[in-house]
Amino acid sequence: MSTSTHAVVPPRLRRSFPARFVRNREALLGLVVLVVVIGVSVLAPWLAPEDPNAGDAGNVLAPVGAPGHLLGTDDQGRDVLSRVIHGGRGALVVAISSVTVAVVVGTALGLFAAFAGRRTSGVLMRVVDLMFAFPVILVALSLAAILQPGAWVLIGTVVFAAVPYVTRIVFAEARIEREKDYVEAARSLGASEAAIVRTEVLPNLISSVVIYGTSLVGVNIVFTASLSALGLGIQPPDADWGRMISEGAKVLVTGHPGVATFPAVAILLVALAFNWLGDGLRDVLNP
Amino acid sequence: GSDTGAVAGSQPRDGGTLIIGQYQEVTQFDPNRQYSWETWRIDRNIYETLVDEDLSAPTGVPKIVPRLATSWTVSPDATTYTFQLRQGVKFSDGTPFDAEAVRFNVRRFTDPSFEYYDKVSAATMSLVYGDLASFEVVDDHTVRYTFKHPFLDFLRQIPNSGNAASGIFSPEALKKYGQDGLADHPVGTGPFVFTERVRGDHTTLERNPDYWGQRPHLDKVIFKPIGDDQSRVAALQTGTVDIISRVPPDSVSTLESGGFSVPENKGVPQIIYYSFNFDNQYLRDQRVRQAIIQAVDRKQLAANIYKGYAEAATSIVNQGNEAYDASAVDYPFDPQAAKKLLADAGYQPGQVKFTILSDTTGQPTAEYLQQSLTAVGIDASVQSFEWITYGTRTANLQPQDGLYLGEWGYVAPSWVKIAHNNSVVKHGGDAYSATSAATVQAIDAAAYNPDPARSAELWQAAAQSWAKDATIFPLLSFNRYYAVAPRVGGFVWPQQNHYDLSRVWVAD
Amino acid sequence: MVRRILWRLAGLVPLLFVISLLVFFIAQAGPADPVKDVLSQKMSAEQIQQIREAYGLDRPAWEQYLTWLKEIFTNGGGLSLSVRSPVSGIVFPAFLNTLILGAAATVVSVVLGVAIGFVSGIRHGRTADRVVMLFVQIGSNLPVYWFGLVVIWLTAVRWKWLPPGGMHDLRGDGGFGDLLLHLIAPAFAASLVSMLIIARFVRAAVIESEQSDYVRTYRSQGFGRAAILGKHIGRNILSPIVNTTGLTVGSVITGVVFVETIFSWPGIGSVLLNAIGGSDYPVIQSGILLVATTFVVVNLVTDVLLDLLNPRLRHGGA
Amino acid sequence: MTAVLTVRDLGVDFALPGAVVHAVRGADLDVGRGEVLALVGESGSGKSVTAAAVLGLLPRTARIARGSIRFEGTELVGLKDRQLNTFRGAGIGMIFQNPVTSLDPSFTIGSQLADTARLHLRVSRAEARDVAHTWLDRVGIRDADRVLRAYPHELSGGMRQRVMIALAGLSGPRLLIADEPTTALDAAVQKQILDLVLDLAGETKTAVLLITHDFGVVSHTSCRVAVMREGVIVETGSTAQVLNAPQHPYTRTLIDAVPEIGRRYPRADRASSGGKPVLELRAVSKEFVAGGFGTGRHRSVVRAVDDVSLSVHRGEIFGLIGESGSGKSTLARLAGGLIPRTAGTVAFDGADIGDSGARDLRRRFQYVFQDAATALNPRITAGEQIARPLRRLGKAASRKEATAQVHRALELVGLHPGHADRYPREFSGGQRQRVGIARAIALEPELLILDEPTSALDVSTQAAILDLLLDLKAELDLTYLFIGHNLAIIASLCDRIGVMRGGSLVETFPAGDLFAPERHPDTRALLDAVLPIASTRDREAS
Ligand SMILES: Nc1ncnc2c1ncn2[C@@H]1O[C@H](COP(=O)(O)OP(=O)(O)OP(=O)(O)O)[C@@H](O)[C@H]1O
Ligand SMILES: Nc1ncnc2c1ncn2[C@@H]1O[C@H](COP(=O)(O)OP(=O)(O)OP(=O)(O)O)[C@@H](O)[C@H]1O
Ligand SMILES: [Mg+2]
Ligand SMILES: [Mg+2]
Repeated sequence: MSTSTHAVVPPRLRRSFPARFVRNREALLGLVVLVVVIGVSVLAPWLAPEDPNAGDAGNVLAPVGAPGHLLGTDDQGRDVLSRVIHGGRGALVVAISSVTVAVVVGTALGLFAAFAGRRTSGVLMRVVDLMFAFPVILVALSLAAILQPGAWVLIGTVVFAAVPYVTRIVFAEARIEREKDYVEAARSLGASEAAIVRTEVLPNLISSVVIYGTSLVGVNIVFTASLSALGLGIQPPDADWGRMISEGAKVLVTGHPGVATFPAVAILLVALAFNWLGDGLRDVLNP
Repeated sequence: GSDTGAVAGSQPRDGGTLIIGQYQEVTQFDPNRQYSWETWRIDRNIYETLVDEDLSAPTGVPKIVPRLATSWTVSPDATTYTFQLRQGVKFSDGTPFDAEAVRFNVRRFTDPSFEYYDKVSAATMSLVYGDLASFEVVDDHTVRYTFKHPFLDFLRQIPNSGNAASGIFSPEALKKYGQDGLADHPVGTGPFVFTERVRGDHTTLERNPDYWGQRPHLDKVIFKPIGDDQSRVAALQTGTVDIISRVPPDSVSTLESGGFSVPENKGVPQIIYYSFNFDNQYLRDQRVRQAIIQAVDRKQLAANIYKGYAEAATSIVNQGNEAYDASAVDYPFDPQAAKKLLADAGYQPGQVKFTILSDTTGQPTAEYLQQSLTAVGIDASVQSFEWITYGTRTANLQPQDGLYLGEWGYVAPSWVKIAHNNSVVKHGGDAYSATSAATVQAIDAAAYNPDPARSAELWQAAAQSWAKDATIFPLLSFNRYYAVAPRVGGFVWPQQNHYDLSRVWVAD
Repeated sequence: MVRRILWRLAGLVPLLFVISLLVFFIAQAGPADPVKDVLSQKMSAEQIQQIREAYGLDRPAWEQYLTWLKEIFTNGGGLSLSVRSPVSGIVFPAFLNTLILGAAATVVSVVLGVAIGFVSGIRHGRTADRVVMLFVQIGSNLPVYWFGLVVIWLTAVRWKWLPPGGMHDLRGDGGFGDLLLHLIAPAFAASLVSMLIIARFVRAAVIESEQSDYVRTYRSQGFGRAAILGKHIGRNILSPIVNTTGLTVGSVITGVVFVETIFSWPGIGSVLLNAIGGSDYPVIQSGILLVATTFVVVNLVTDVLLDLLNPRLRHGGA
Repeated sequence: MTAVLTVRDLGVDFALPGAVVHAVRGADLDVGRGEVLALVGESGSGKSVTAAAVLGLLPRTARIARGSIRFEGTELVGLKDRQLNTFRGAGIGMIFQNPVTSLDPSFTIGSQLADTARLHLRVSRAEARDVAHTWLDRVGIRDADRVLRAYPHELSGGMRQRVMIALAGLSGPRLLIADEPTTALDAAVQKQILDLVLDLAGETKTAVLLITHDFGVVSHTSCRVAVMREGVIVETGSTAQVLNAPQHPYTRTLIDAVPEIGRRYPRADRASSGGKPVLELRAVSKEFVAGGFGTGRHRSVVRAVDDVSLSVHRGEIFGLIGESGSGKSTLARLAGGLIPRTAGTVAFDGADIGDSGARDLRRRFQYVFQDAATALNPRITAGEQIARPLRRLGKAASRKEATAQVHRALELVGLHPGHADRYPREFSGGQRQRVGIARAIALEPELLILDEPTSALDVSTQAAILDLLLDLKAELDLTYLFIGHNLAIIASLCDRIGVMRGGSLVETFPAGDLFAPERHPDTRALLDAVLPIASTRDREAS
């Protein structure tokens, strides 16, 4: 029926993802910060003024602004600035990759459980309860026994610890979505359950997933640092923000706050960037 | 060592509560089963030993003094010890302390036929009593220990060490509470009695009103574990606790400028050392081990990384040991020589590879070590653990592990034997030593020597002989350990790993 | 619904059984040897073997498991390997302390998180939103290690407002007020992460329901903003709040280990950590079982609440 | 006439990413005391937006670009929310177009009505409940007690709409804005509701702005009519004048398109009845369970569909009518196997739908849901929602092809390809409904189940859609199951008609026999309530 003539033609909208993204200042800011941080981390060997692991026992705990050491030195006489520049490499890789995996797996499990039959879903969610119940420390120790302590242990632990959370959040929301009419409509349009879950329901959950996922990144940089401190993760003397904080904590209140504070600020910045990116993405994905 | 006269001009007074912040949770108050310094520091207020050390002087190896025994005789061959027990002493549960009580104690860990024999205690106490040939009750107040070999160190061992110290418990208490129950209901003859333990939070002792000896000043002592170093310091600074152990070196100057006393003690029998893992292919070579020792400047480590709050240790015979000799050096710092040794051993720079295991407290040392080793072409990586996981990890060494940290130390010179057994023999290290037999001989000669005059000399010789093999790597000893609030008076840090609280007082 | 809840309750039994099995065998499969770890320094192999026998560690694993299971029911989990005192006496008090801290942290994170999320949701896009969110974001992403120490240093050492750690003042008689005072800093530190997550969820939910048609209906009826926010938006964001709160309880309980360390809180975290270090299986096993049970119960309660909150899910049918 | 509401030169813009939509571009309206002004016009012309603007309840993205809105002399444009609140409810009541989402899903109907009553009437809790009960009775809900305890999702579309009416009427507003208040109602209830509106206008001198597509409603209820198109009011006048002598050409096309009852739809040729049954329902029942432990309500069972047997033959248009809440939608959903049956069997083309093979059947029959608003996924653009099933069911081989087909489908239902980029909530009610239709017909199914597909459409668009349906049927030999309240359409379009009441199918008969004397009393009741356009009432504004 092309009978109706359109005197008022609806305007074309700029709805492509990049267009929306760029319009969103928050997301853009987050992205820029991240790109800068990642860029600095990647280029660390060229950017860092000193070898981050080269100590100078004759010049330990130099104050901020000491000649040759803009941010001072730590208790081994290593250049804090260089260590901060290098320290994000492991942290970022571990946090980002593990959170990504956890979010993807958790979302998949949550959606599956929400749409599976009651029995399957019951069993699956109980398995998730079970994962919940396991202290991460034990998980980390077991992993460290199987693998060697290092990045893989951290990634595995974070994934194990975060998956149940994501799963439960997604499950709870998906169960509500499941009852909505559009799901029935999609079913009537021949969508398989898998397609419904993936292409219809997921877009409606993405905001929760994004919020949760981006909240997790910062949290997990810190968390992995604590695991490293237990000797299960990144090993000294390699620079790592989290470790730098726990090591710098020794001198935090004894006149050398910088050693721990600069990496703390770096973590904070990354976490904030992810938060911004997450809030922004939520707006972009949820117009 | 030094003492605190922090409460300037104030006089000792009776009464009050002293709170001590400890760096780890105590294990259990069974004197035959406990195994940690912090536990012993509590235990020794509840349980007393036959002889004790005089802990009132801050310097010098503490003298052996009477405690539950009033006097004793040692046979000339140093195998038989006869103690005259103090009369009229009662355990805090009211039962009498006498020769039978001592026998009960000894049989618990030596006599498998005894009804109250305890395998765990036996295993723990074997360090001291492994060579016991017989124990006799001579009369109600006289007991006699006979050893298979001369055992000059026995008197020293009785009150010493965080392990296997011979505190006497009440036999009735053991009967009443059972083999496992004693730990939670400790009963001894000491100046303080146990009142409560809230696991993870604190242990409270109260003054023993019926104590046979001089009245302690304090009414109450509370021990509180605070694992985190910084939190422990903060607890002291805020007055939540009065004394803390294991002061982090970084906090020493802050505390001192805040009016706290951080006594210095250059004679405390404590040593930080690294053991070699002989399962590592490179470390079986004496030249590599020696190169490692020569690569590290222990003086600089102590002076710069530890800001002078530690002394370099160059022999396993630690400071504060009766046989200590400050001039004994295993191998001096010489990176060039180290490089050459490695080359002689046939290794290219970077070819020798291993892991250094450390607990987090020792991490600065490990990292310093790693740097120094890199400088001579050894590729070492560091793995550092929270102390709790560290224990598990080092009990299960992997072939790629190279060095692992140890912290121990003794007043008695037989420490050399303990250290050798524990770090070398047990791990099969003597198989990779050119002079193993000679070392064992030298150690045995010192251990079974009945002549006190020659003792130090023999032990030094044994240590030197052992050091040639470079089978252990002594590093340093700390000289700051406790910090004390100004309200505490009379606290003395003797040349020992523990202290005497009976003469300590607190201001209001 | 009743059937559903009963069904879930019945499901607890096999679940806890599986957990106990897993806990047991994972703990046992670890590389560590409890006897060797703790006592080995001075002992010969023979003595170690003796102790293993004394402790029953030489028996087959399944036998040990059955013994343990029996002990769980009879005396709360047997004796600790390292200190030979009843596991229940070690685990329960510590767990209770953790629960106290966990409950306080949960309350703090939920109250502050909801309040912050609400405020920033209704002021969406304005300065107040930005400021408040930045505040929680910064707070929650400061490493506990760093944050805890700074808090202790400022509030306890510098200003002397709060105690530097512990659960009560050892010099005082330890009343409830004293406990509260000691709770403030650790509860706040432990709540930060969850607070952020709750705040972000609430904020998103508020924004979404503010734009919904039913809110428009109520606005058209002249209901005040406060009434709409309080009743309708409040009610419709309850589900996400309950869900994240359920998760918070969990994450707070497992996550407080580090907070416990820094604030010297005598909780289950440090007990477990110590036990793991000493390979003290009975303690590890019973401790984890206890934590696991809590989780499972919290999750169950959360699920039931969620069902009750959503009229569509209530009658299980359709 | 004293104008209660005066709208002058109103302009409303929507800011969409990268573009501005001028939804209203200079509208003028006056509604006087006790007057019923009917606002009619093309779907998407800006009626709902105008209404929302009066109350200051535009979506976030919209803003009033220009013009003035005066209520009883007070300028409303530019007022703060708080100030507007003094007018809302008691001053101006509004019935929103979309009753499904306009009720809070988390509260019972009773609680929602009582809250409003307490706010405006300042009555006690118990009194409020009585008021709510009375109002449910007034809007023709028979089991008011159950409905008071029910949650919105447990009601049929028509019931929800009536709840909305009760909600708005409850507070006794001086101006009532009713946005298509009776679209989901059967003729009998519709008449009852409209009489209620007339009572309000007559007794309490309530001014009513009635937005509607149904000229029967217009002629029955209104004093004056305003016609809107593309954001402007093209014509205003007394009802008689506009209906009988329309001035604007658009008004004329509109009135020409009005279907009349009893007249066979001009292009609908009798289908060859007696073909093979495509859809066969045998003794189908459906029970819903509500309440029970933990819900605070007693457990109750609603038998929404009760032992219905029915067959639809290939090539026919089967009309399903019945009062609101009689189970039509539920029956339709059972027919497609979208919800589990309590009893009975459903077969499509001989194959049982309960079987696992049901998915293969999907491409062969399609749905247009009653509630366009909820049947569309809120997070996916309209175009994508149409394109997906196309690709999924193999109607389009490539993305490009799918896009082309989407554009064609949109144009078929009178939308523009440019609408493909929009999210569901950026459409008007009628536009959304058309997206739903486009989505279904783009698949060219064999059987199409249409649940009140044209309820939100203006008559000319509706006519165009019905034409389209007939064209498609002729072209592709389709079969329709058509659910509707508009008997004129049903009578003229369908081959056979089924009548439902209380979950049972009371009778089926050929469309031609609709007026036969042997019709069931229920059917008669529906027929009697049909509002004829001819009987233009002389209710000139005073
Ligand atoms: N949220 C929105 N965002 C963008 N455009 C919108 C939005 N809501 C409505 N529109 C557009 O504004 C115009 C007017 O919409 P309105 O809802 O007033 O139409 P209507 O006259 O009520 O139509 P109908 O009879 O179909 O309900 C339509 O073209 C519609 O596409
Ligand atoms: N999920 C549900 N839970 C409980 N009752 C329900 C549910 N869905 C529908 N009902 C009830 O079933 C009956 C039939 O509803 P249905 O939607 O089929 O009516 P309808 O004939 O389509 O009415 P309308 O013409 O108003 O759309 C109604 O009484 C309704 O309240
Ligand atoms: Mg409309
Ligand atoms: Mg219906």
